[in-house]
Amino acid sequence: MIERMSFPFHPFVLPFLIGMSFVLIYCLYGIVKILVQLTRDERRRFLLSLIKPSTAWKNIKDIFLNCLLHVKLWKRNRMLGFMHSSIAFGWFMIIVLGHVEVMLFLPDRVHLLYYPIFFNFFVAETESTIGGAVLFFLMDFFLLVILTGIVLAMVKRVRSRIFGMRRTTRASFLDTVGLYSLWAIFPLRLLSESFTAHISGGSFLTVPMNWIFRQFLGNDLYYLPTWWAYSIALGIFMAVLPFTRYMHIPAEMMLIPMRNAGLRIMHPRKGFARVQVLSCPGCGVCIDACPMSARKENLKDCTVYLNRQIRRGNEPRIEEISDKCLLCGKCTEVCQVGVDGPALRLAQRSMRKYGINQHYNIIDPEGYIGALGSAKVLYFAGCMTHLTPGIKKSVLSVLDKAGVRYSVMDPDGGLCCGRPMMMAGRWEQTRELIRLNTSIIKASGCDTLLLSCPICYRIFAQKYRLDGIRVVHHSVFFNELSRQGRLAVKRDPELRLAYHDPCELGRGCGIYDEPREAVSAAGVLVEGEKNREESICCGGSLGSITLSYEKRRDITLKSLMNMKAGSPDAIITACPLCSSTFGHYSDIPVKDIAELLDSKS
Amino acid sequence: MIYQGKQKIWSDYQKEIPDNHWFYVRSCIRQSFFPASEHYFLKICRDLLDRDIYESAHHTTCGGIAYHCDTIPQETAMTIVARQFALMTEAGYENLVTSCITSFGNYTEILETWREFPELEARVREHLWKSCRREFRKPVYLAHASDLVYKLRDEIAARARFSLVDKETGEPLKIVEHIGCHYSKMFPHKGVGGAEYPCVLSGMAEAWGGKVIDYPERRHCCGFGFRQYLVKANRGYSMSNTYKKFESMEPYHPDVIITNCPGCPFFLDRWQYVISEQEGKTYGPDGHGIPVLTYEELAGLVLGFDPWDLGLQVHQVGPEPLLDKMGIPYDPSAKYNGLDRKKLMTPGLPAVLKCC
Amino acid sequence: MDFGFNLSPSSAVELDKVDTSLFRELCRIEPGARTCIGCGSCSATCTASEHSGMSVRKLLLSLQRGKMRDVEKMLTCCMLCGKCTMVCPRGINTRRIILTVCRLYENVEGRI
Amino acid sequence: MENKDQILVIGGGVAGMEAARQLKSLGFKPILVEKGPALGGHVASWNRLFPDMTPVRKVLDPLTSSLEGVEVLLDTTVESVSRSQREYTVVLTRGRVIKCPAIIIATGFKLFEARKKEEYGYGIYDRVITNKDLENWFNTGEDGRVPDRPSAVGFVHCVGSRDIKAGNQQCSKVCCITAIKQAIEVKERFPQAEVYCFYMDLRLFGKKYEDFYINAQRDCGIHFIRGRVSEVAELIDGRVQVKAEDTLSGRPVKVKLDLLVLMSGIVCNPANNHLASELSVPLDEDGFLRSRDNIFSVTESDRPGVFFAGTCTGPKTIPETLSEARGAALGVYNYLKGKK
Repeated sequence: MIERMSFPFHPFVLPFLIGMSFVLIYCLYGIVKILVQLTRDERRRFLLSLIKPSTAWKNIKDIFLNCLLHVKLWKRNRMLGFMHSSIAFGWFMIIVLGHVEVMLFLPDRVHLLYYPIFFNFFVAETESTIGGAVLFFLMDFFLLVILTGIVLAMVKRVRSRIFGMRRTTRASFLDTVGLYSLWAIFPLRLLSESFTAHISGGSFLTVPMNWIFRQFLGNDLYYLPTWWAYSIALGIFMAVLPFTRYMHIPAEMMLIPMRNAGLRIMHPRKGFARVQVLSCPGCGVCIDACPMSARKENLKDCTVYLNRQIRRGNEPRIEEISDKCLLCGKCTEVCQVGVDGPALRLAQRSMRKYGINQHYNIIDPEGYIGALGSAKVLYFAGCMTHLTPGIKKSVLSVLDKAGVRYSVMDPDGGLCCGRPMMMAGRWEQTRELIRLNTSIIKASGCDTLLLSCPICYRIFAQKYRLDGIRVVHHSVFFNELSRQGRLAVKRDPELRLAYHDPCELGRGCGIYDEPREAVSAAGVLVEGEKNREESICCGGSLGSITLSYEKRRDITLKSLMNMKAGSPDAIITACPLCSSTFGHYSDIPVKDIAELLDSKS
Repeated sequence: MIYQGKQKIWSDYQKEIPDNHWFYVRSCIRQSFFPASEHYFLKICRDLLDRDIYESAHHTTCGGIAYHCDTIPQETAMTIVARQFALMTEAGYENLVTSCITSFGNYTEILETWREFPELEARVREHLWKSCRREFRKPVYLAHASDLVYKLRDEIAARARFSLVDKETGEPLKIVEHIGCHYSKMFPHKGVGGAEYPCVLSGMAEAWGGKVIDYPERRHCCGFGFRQYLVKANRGYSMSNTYKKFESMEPYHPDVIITNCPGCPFFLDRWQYVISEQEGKTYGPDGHGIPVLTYEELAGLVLGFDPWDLGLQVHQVGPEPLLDKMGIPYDPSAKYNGLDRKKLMTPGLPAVLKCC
Repeated sequence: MDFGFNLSPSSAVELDKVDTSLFRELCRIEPGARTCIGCGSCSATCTASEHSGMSVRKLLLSLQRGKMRDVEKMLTCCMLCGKCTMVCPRGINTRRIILTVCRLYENVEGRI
Repeated sequence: MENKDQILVIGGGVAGMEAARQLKSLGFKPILVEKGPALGGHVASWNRLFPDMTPVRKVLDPLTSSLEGVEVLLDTTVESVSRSQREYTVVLTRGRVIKCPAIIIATGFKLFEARKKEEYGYGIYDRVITNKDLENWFNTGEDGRVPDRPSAVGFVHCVGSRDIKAGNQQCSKVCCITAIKQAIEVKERFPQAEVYCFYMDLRLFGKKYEDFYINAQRDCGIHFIRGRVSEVAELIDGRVQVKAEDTLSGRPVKVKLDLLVLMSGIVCNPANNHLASELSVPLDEDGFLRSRDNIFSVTESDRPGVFFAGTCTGPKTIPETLSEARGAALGVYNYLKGKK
């Protein structure tokens, strides 16, 4: 191997150099800015996590699996996974191999940024070494891998359904520029390397192409422009990257360690929120996943558009998107980057200024405490269960049948768990309600707090500090009673029951198996077409502030359709709100798990 | 405002008022509020128009005030009224004319109640017999004294020396008529012109040359309301009603208010003073109030009686601007003279309300 | 001069004088606010009604009658639980109304 | 002329017209008697009809044209009726005598005379009109009482309906929806005007009526105030001031209006009294003619061969009236078929 140039520079590398430097400086600045925006505590936690071996290892593993191999995408759709990982991993490998080449053959040129990229321009092969052949082969191989990915990407632009996507985002102008420059990079590299293959060497792809080109192209004058073009394509891509969806490439590498460090979104726009927004690749997987997409007018209200509007600073649209969302969490579940759409929206909602701020100090906890018994199980029915007295009655009946002694915390209503206020982004009010309820619960002397509403359950389980009091959802509790034999459930082998995962219980709290087990004890469990993590919101969610009743109808119908995939005799759910929302439109019975178990025991 | 529309309604509510031979019952409170009014009613009817009107020294209150203050039951009021009827029967009259609107309403209500519940009438007859050994016949015609003056309005107009016209401009005076609530609100067909657009006073005003103005709160009570005034804590409420009426009539710049009820002229008159003290507000021109007269006083003025003989000096709001407009001569120095033509004393003047 | 009594203010609401700008703004944002038929379901089911007399029906009416203080008072205990939204026969998005009113009060002078 | 095919239809409103039309197509010879100078009754003085804003012409034109060949006697009333074994002999004004085996009474209703509600000042205040006046204004654009640019317009529901003191206990059935229709129309013509509807109850029972109501509330921003207007007074500038109680907030309300529309209700037609005594058919306490029963035989009287159609038996909507007219015609057919 010898250097072709006496001086290791040629002006054509300038576009790349400029673009690359810009991106590096931009990202560096961005990282510093975000670190500054974090609170002191967060920053400390984040930096410590980077050097802590366990999280550091997890960071590397996650980045490798997610950013390069796109493991989550593979699980979603193999074509989609292959397309993304071929480009990302292939490109990564080409860069790595380029550096290996430089380090192997010209270690003193390692400091030149452009050398690994344009290696074949600067270095000519004079003798065939086994190392060179293997490297050249690998280079051509990964280039081929990338090109396959690019071809797939082009197909996806016209036929997204092949990739399991009904709808994709519409690219902005800069996104298009980025996209086309990205597409151009690799064919141009192929061309450049092919044209110079007879000088610099090549492998199975570049050598035959070189031979073909040389058949009708007489001299070597043409190869310099292609290297220019290759560099320019790279330069453009780098230069526009910060302003396009491709910003997700560097941002995701920040997101993963920050998430692993346990950071939460504290500010609607700054710090971790900023990283989340920038990490959105704009792929649009969330559009199909979003239950609101049942109505065409809502197609632009899913997380990908929220991120886009936040980047553009379009406040009216940010507010509209934030307030419309049902907060079902499905977009986060399907997002391969893991952008937390609901949390991002809650943060936006928390920005609002109100002229009337609720205070609950006039509510006297003593009135509730005085009415409590001494039972160890304390049942909190919650607002929604009070609206579905059938569920409340069944819960109490099951408890009686199982011989569980209990007292009811809110026999006549009047108390809210705080989750609705939290979903409106009103932390101060939420904290007040938590304080109020906590004082009552602690005074009760109970050891178990039983909830029949997932909305309540989620906040009690995740936000309350109850010092050892077990917080349990009735589906889990009743399943235990059934397994322990305290509740004798008669199974009807003819009865087909579809279990609907309430958003707050499933995606919200990760409870999928216990309710299914309980349902199976009473009948034959059938699944909806989408289930568990991917179940579809019933449409009744308190998460949405602006969706009106009539506009939720299509969402409910779509969710119902999903539940009926297995031709069930009844739909079973574990949430009073789901139950009554479905109840308005369903033509088959909709029951709460408590009602089911009560009727079968 | 479509005047023909009103005329159509008036024609629906006409009332038969006999021309002559009346048994007159006085009002309890008018004799102290505006003592000349009843005197001049009798004087005009008897002396000027030559009518037979009889009154008995034995008649008492009708019980209306006590009844409306919830201090006596209706049956008691009925027995009192039955006694008046007995006096009338004993005097050989069958037409009853009352000076007081509340009495008129009370009598009307009682007669209507007896018509619906004859057993009640029988019981009252029994009560009356037991208590004072009297018997009675119900009056054939019941009228309020203003009904009678309405009936005689043209005869009075024919004898009028002055008319309700601004001497300077020749324009008719703008007159607010205020009808006592108990006149026709309970039984619209018992009042001349009904309850919505009564024409008992407006008929007089128009016959004597004035122009009646129709202001939004014309139906509203003067604010007396019996209990509302008599309990001191409620007096603010009583005055607020009057205030509401004045606020409503203010844009029309009325020259005079005429009334046919004992309480109304008193409250419409006196509250103008209280409002002026509390709110600094007066409703007449240049800090004056709006004079409030009874229909008898107005008839007396039109017929040319001396304003001080008619007792206009006992009004809080000075009548002088009205007298000036009508061109009625008066002697300012004689205003506070007694019947013996000697000066009684001069009252202190209010701070805000101008009273000449 | 003190007479021991005073004029009492009229309790009548003059519809053409009441400032309903906040209500109109609310209706611009959530037109459903106009469709209340005063059935009272929201008040009957309200979790906060026993604490602060909260009622979406009264809230909407009070805004139209200029009773701004009443609105403020009843809203102080709302927990946004959404029962009113669930029971409303006209499908009015009451939670949005509540949040919107709370926000619009930012511009109301002299609030508590 | 064969007397047995001749059927007398009394009243030339939509009920009578439809009944005559149906009788004609059933093979009878209807004779339509109308006291006024033209057919169409009250409907003819209207402009558009709820709930689809149908122009009146669209209802009356087909009815009129289908009456071709039917003998129509205008400016004619019934003087006396006598009944022999087989037929009725009806003496009409202008000396005409008709013998017929059956009669359909379609004498309709009378609009409550708004003047009787003295406190509303109809006929006295310059800016108070009735629903009928407003429809006339929609048709002709001529009414001095309707101002050019009103800023506030009020509607008073139940004027003379559900009012024992006005002599009518019954609900007129159509005024609520008519008020809403007219309120929407007024709002369309005067978008700047605030429109207030004062109601006791809103009785919107028919198909699409509730949609109309929601439309009026949400899209037109019409204010519905539950409370009956207690009194109306004229202000110095000629506008009227209306007082009512807003019963939902328990407070008295006042509003100054440029135009007040009184929703005069449907009351019984006094012409029924004469007809009822001539035919010996009884009247109900409300003054309307009494049907055999109020469920199964609404269009039948107690007298053989005498049938009712439309609002002569009580307040009804136009589609109900038309259905009854058809029912009455069919009743005549079945009655005479049975006799043959």
